[in-house]
Amino acid sequence: MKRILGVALGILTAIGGFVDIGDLVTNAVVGSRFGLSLVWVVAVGVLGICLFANMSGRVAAASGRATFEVIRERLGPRAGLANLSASFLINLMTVTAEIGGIALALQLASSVYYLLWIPVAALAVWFVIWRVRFSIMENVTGLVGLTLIVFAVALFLLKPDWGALAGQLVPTVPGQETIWTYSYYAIALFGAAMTPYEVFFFSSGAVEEGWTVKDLLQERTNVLVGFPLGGLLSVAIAACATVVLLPAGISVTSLSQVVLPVAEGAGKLGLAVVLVGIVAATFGAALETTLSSGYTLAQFFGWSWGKFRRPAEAARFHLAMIICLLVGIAVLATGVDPVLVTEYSVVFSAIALPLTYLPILIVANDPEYMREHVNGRAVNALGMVYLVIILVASIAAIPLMIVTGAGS
Amino acid sequence: MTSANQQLPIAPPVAGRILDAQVHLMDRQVLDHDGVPVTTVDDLEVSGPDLDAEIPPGTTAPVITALLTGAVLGTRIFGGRPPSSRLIRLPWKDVAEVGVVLRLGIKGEPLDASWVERWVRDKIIARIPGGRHDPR
Amino acid sequence: MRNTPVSAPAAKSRPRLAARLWMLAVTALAVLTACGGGTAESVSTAVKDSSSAVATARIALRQDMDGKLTRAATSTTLDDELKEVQTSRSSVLKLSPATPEDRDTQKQALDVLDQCAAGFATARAALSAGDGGTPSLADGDKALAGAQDALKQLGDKVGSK
Amino acid sequence: MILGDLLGTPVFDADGGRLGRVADARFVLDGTPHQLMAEPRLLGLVVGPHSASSFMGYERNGLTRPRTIARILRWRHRGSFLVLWEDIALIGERSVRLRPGFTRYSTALDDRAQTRSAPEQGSD
Repeated sequence: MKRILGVALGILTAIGGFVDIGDLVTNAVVGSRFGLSLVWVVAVGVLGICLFANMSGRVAAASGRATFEVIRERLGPRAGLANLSASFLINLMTVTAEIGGIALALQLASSVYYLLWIPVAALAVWFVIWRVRFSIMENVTGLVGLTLIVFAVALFLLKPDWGALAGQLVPTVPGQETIWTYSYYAIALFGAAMTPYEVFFFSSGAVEEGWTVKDLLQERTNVLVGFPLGGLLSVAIAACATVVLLPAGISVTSLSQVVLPVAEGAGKLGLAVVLVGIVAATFGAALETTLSSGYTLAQFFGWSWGKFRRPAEAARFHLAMIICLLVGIAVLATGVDPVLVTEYSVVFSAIALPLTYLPILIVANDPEYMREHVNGRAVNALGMVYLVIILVASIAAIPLMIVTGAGS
Repeated sequence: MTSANQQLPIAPPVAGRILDAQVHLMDRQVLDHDGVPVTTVDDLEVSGPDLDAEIPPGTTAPVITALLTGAVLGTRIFGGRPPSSRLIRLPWKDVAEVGVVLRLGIKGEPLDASWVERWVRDKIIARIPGGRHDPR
Repeated sequence: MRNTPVSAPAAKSRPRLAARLWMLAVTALAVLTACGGGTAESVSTAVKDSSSAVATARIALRQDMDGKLTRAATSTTLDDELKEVQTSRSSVLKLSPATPEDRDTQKQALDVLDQCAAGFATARAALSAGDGGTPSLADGDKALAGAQDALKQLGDKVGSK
Repeated sequence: MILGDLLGTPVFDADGGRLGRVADARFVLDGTPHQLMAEPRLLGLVVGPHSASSFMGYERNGLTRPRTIARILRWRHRGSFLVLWEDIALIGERSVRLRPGFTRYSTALDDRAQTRSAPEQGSD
């Protein structure tokens, strides 16, 4: 019984933890502009993150080594540092976006200007990292984030024409868009589903919670069930935007537009629930990204790290996270639009993805680390397919960004 | 290059375990006696030979004397070289085990390699309320 | 080997090449974004963005009247969308049209965008006046509907060119 | 000497012909025993066409999967060989010189790698 409960908890946490500000914004933008014609990308992205998280989790469980230790070991200091710089900057961008997301959601709830919420949000993030136990932190934000299911509920209450909606699932470029913007948002959506921080966090979390090979089965269940359900949640967000915003000629540029369809379908109660969900999801993601920035730095330089240690026993790790949060506050204080930061962060995530993916793929095949838990043949075949997809997305992203003027 | 599929001869067998510096040592995590991370192997110090001097046949082979860390990482990445006095050494005699990580047989806390960690802890982190609170 | 400057020249050229490519990409991006299209194109973008903003505001007002949206959410939405209109307006204002036609287009666009802004002002006033006050939310919606029509006309005109 | 300085240094034969770069240094744990571990003694240098990316260790540890990556990296390092300490005449700041009549050995780390990787030899 306890075991089943544990599995259920893990799955629910994975669903709630899947969606962050990047998924919320990108899916709503895509839904409002492209309908459901890009849903296939969510499917590709979800399968990719399952594969990637599963491999890095297995590496962490079998060898006790987290992702960035492996990257440094395999790439050496020079390529490793280039990788660290890219990953760290993108992660910092995501931290900024998530904190902005918390503040925007709180503004929607209170009408107090979001800039005033930013220090509050950042302080709360820091406090949780400083004090709260890892597993509690994970489970609470994940479970509360589950309330985002209200997007799916709202979709049903909107009573859309299901046949017409399903008809949109075919990958086609809508009339008012070009093939370039279509491709650009395909990459953005892919990057939103497969953000590298999820992998840093997932593998470091496995070390934090002291996973061993015995936990592999549960880990696999969490990922393979939780992430696809999280992906369905993403699709529900896009579908809501498709039903309410697309016909009105609205293209999403703010968080307030993301929640309008929920209010349309489920009224004030729905609105309240979705705001709780967004705060929980972005707060959870802010925790994960902040921790990830600490993890990447500490693992590259070999510092002591982990929430399972007293802060004083992982001093540089905690200092690094405090600095990251301060930088995030400083960036947001310039008045830069958090939604814009989010849109860029998901694309840059896609650009940087091969840097973390390749070393993990290689180490997952190395018996010195993995003993008998190396990748199977099928996983490797899929792994190579994804390596190609990830490379193509990464290489195409910048030219597409230029051609489309970042998707405008 | 002709690339005939010729097998190179296998090196004469040796008694001890073989370690390739890049593959097995460099950039690996170093843990102390209690499993606390100390640093990463940023470089290795070798006992010889004299540079740009002919090595007379029969000279005994150099040995690894210490793991290096600190500023040497920067110079390994960007080129150049810190003065020998600035190198932070972890003598090889303190290494207890080489695997996916290197384990030391001593406590990491008092080592030179830990001075930044100690400084950050004593001057900043431990002064914030709850800094010594056990999260578990 | 003390004081030698370079240790491993082998792999050095690669990061430098990558850095150069990166610089090139960034420069290209900067150049491309700096010289956007002509007046008609910019106006058409501004019209599209503002229409989206006004449409959002109308949905929010309607939901508020139907009791589906909280005051806080409605006012935040109006603020966000007003900001969007302001951004469009300042981008049109910054244009330097070359021909009399373009100057005319710019002038018309500014008029329409001002009408949008005025619509938002009415809507926000209605929101702060509360239930039964003047202007009412319906007034705000009417003002925004007028702005929406004007935007549509302008959009058709600019688009047909 | 700092080992990082040696890695990437060009290697020449006795007549000044270029053979490649130092890709790695091989040690064997049979030096003076300390209480914990023996001292690692320099057994020889791995010379390869590229010093970069040899870290993946593919050409030595016998990894064959994922197959495509393994193949690409093997191919990049075709012609890598191990030269023993006894065959090294001089280690300098900018070059390593080997003794006349040095022997190229396989870089494989164990038998398993040896049979699987079938290293290729450059022309002598």
